Amino acid sequence: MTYRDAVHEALRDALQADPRVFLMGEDVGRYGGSYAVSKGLLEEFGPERIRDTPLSESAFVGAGIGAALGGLRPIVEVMTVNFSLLALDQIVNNAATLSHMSGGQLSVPLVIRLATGAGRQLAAQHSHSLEGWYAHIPGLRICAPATIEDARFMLAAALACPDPVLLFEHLYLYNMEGGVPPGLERVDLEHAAIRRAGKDVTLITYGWSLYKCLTAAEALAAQGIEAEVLDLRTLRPLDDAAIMASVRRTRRAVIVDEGWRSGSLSAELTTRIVEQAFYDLEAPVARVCTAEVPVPYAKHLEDAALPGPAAIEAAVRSVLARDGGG
Amino acid sequence: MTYRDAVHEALRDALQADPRVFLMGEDVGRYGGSYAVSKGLLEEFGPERIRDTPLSESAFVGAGIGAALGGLRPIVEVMTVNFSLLALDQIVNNAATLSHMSGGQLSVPLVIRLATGAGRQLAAQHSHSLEGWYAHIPGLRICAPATIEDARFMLAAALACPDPVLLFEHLYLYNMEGGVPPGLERVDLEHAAIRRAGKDVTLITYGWSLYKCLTAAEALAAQGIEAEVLDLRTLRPLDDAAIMASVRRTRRAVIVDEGWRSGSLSAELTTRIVEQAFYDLEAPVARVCTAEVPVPYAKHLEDAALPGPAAIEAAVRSVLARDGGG
Amino acid sequence: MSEAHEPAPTREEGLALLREMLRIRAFEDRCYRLYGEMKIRGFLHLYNGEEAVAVGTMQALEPSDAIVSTYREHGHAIARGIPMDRIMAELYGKQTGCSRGRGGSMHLFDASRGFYGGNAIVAGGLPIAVGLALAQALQHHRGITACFFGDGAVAEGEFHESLNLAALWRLPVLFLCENNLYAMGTALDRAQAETDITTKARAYRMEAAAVDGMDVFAVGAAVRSAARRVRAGGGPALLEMRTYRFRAHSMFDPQLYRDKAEIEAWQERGPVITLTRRLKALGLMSEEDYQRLEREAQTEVDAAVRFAEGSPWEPVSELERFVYAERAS
Amino acid sequence: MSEAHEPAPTREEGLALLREMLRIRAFEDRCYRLYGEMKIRGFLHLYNGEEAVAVGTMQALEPSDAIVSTYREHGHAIARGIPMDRIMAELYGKQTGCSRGRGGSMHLFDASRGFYGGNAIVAGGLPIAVGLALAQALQHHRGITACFFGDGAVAEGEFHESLNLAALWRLPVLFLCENNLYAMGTALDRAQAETDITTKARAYRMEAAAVDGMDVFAVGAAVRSAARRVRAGGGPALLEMRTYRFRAHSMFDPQLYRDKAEIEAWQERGPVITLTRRLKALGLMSEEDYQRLEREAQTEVDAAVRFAEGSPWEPVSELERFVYAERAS
Ligand SMILES: Cc1ncc(C[n+]2csc(CCOP(=O)(O)OP(=O)(O)O)c2C)c(N)n1
Ligand SMILES: Cc1ncc(C[n+]2csc(CCOP(=O)(O)OP(=O)(O)O)c2C)c(N)n1
Ligand SMILES: [Mg+2]
Ligand SMILES: [Mg+2]
Repeated sequence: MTYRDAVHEALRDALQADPRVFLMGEDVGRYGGSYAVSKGLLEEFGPERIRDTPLSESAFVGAGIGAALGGLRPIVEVMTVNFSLLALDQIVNNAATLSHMSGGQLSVPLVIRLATGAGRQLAAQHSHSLEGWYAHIPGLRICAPATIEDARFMLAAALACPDPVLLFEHLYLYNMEGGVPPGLERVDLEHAAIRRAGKDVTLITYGWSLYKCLTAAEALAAQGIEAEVLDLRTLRPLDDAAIMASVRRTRRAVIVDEGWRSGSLSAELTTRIVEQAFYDLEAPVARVCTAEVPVPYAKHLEDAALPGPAAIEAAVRSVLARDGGG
Repeated sequence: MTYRDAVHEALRDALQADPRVFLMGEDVGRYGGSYAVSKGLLEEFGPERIRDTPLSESAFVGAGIGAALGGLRPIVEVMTVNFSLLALDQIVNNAATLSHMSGGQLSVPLVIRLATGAGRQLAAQHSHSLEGWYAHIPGLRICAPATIEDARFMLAAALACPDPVLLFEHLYLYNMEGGVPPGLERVDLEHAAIRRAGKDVTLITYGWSLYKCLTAAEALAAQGIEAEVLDLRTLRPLDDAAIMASVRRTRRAVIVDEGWRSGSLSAELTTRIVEQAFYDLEAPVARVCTAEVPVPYAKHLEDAALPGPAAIEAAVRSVLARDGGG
Repeated sequence: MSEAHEPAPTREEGLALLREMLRIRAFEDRCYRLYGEMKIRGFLHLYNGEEAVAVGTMQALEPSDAIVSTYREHGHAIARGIPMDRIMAELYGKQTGCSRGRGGSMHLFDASRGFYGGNAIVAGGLPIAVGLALAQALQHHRGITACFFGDGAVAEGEFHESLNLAALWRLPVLFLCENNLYAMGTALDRAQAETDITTKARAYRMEAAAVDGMDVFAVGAAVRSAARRVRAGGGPALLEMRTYRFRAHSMFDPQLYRDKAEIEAWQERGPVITLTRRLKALGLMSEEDYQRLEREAQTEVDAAVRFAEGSPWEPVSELERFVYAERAS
Repeated sequence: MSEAHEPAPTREEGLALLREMLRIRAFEDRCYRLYGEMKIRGFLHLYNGEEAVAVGTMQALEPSDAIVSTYREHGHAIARGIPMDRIMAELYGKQTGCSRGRGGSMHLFDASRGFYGGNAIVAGGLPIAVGLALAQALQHHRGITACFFGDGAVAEGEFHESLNLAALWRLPVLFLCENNLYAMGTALDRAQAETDITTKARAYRMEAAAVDGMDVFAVGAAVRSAARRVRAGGGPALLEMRTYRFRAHSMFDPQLYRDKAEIEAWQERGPVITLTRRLKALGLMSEEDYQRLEREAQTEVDAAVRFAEGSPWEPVSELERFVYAERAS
């Protein structure tokens, strides 16, 4: 099963399980989804529940908010995070505020799915990694399913949540093959997950960068360095307990985040570690992020802009080299 | 002279000095500007150069980009940062990318002025402090004039800059009275400024929070604690040299930022300090930010949500109390 | 789409409509004073002059309908039946306010009455209205969604996207444009190349009509007729309510952009004064009746102020409550 | 607004137009192959079928005009005169590319030719075009701004805001809607309640006309006539170019949403084939002429590929260059 299949199955399950659920977005129906995730769903569930929308991001995201207020459980697909900028007013000023601003009378059980990330030479306007940026907004829940199991089951958890949940699917993941551990039938939105145990340093990451970290961790293991790899899964609210527990164990942290370095999630993570585990650190926290450039088209430039396993390894080694001063 | 007067004078100067300069935005003309900043300019410069726009944030911000490409020097007023969300696609996908994406053929000498901030009981949709959020975007320059002199002269510096510059004017500042130091005729966009010297702790801040910091610093001085107050002035790119120089001197930092705590500029600042001055710190960096709630209307709730001098003092004392562990 | 005027009102109908308009007028005038006394803070956008739109509309809608409103929504909220004391308490920022003090003047909510809030982002409510109507349609509800917005909102992209989406999907939305000729200080003809808003609606193949928004009967008739068709599945409709605001845009507006004479001419056509004259002329109402209605409205407002004054503040410990929902979905 | 067809072309004119269309066709077909060979990556949106729009438009515009384009802009760029080798090098991501390798297929730029770029956000170019036209108007330039966008863009809020702003301020923008009936897999009638795009333009009091976008003469005549009025200060205009894309939306599109038969019917009306037939029927072109034009186009494309292949990469050390501008403003 690919990640794509897993999201597809998650959608089917959700549509079958609850008549209030429907999927809406650009080309989710006849086209089959721009990443082919929803292929076949139109035939199975019909055009009322698999709704192709015009190119009107603000209106159909806002309509998702309204439909959620009206008792439905919309899944809105914004083709990619890049286009979500056009819907940001609806997301920030309405989805994120209505519960609080109405004194708890309303809630917005809306799920927004967005493809995210760079690496496919799509250039500056189509390569944003803004999930960490979205995580700044109170009232939203921000999730990044990185594994087949999360692709398979996070959607159900998001739909069961009364708050607006944004699911960021990195476009590099769709073709990834894998399986779901036998017996696993649900996941939560609350907890980070250790995807590789280690004692020397914690690599904190999410999304597609998880695999870059795992690759780096293998290479480091060959050099005798055991990296723990923590998959955040949910970027807002952050699972501070899991983060601190790991960092207290390894006493060193490297954050790997595809956002532009300045003001990325890596900054919030570093800061929380400093606030909560300063005296446990053996070295300053390091981070590996995207260079501060609009992501360029040419492959060699794009590669140079994005975090990669080599940069992760180097960051780990530098953190270990600075040991003992903390 | 009030801050409002200073911005007004800056606009007049700019319009007089360069025929390519014009001002455009909602109600900048007949209404006189929603914060009365541009009152009288329509009469002086006429409707070609003081252009009232329809409520079309995306179009008129984008038109500002196009006009800048076409050889003009537009000053676009987005009435408040809250409405800029509707123009975010233009700002992030066009203004910030065109120079790089065109391989340096184009530049976007556009100035966008936005009122920002909370504190006037305007509730969740009208109280955003998103300047730190904007500072995540490469290609933009983000400035926050906090003093009368910066209100008076930053606009000229922004207009002289070939890049898109966003000037965030905190709505609490407009009525502030003050003067410009005699002989001062220009300011830069590059350097942070020490607004109060001190040796025990550095308060790093910008905008309206500067005055909260100065108030707290006075109170702390009465207790024998000498706080240095650093006004960032420009939030992107950050003046790392000035920040580290001050922190290395005082060995302690408290960041005061009206953004929501998680993912605010305070996180980036903390992280840079950890990255660049970890071994100089006597205590973890502390931060005082806005609570993670859509800003509520009621005064007592709003006050509780926003950073205030008391919280700043408390943060300073806690940082000093933890001395020696760094 | 406009219909012949309905038959002359009965005394009962006439007085009921006037009563509602006077309640709003009295409420708004008190708000004006309370703002001066700093009891109400933040932005305050008063509805004086536009009462016929809210009252005519609400009496033509049904309790199961959904309402989406703007930041100039006191009149909508009162006419919809949200108790005045809850609204006033909200303007005081009290715990008993209809948004528990978190919303203030621009964000009145009452889920039990299908009142989905004041929205302070111009045109920000339109997509939400489309979604509420989608929920009504998919769930085969009887209700429709009425969405208020100003003439200023017509220039926003969200207007365009929402009208198209509602028309394309034939959703039960009634778009109600309160055209008071100004968006803050910007006159409609300085904001729109085409100032006839019904023309715009027709470019989405949407039925549309202009209505005298100063005439509560005309408003009621137009809304009833349009709502009937929308409810029957005829797709969305737009009504352009031609009206005028008597007061400044907000409490910070020196009104440099319009003449006193213009304001006075419109006040002469005001919804309260014209209905009063008409009912008297028809012999349906005496001056005494009128005085009584005014007194009753004042009494209600007095009580609302007392309620607000006497209500507790939300404890600061509750600040972060409701950022995320408490009940399961 | 449409005009009587201009007189029959001369041989010279006819061959020149066909040559341009063949250049684009040859370029696009080569891109298709090069994508398969992984020489070109990222998104690639080919222009086959729409060549008459670019060619007819560009020959009717002037060098001082500004062009704003989309992500399907190879044809616009070639017809505007950007050297094919610079474009091909860009698709290769080379330093010699017209955007120095940073833009790729969706972001071709040539400031010296007033080509303000491919824009990959649907409708994202429209506000920029309004601003360029504002600059032209305020500086009393002779130039106008031509802005391409697809039928899909019409649903976006930016379309609405931009058309209104241009019409309100009577700016010299020529809006060129390339209506190829689909936005990715979404047919126009599934995206728009009103599918006649000229009707929409008129709702902003803007002149508008529909044009047979498969007929390069019709396109040229319509653009010349509209541009003349726009240039003379008559305010903006919109042309709806009715056309069709022969290939998939991008290289990832299995085209589940349309029939082969539909594609074939449109191919039969294709701009290259119909002009070829017409010129032959008029006795203005021989089969040999045609073969020669095709050969020349292939030769030019071959040379462009060689240029791209032989060009250097931008050094990685230059990655951060141009994020901020180098020259003073
Ligand atoms: C998107 C957005 N831009 C700007 C504003 C500031 N603003 C508040 S009300 C207003 C005028 C709106 O006019 P209109 O829609 O006609 O409503 P009216 O106030 O006349 O009832 C403006 C510009 C806003 N609230 N939202
Ligand atoms: C704002 C935005 N939403 C979605 C997309 C994804 N997308 C790219 S092209 C396209 C279809 C556009 O169709 P149209 O405007 O008709 O142009 P065409 O491709 O037919 O030339 C879509 C949905 C995008 N690039 N930008
Ligand atoms: Mg108005
Ligand atoms: Mg199309």
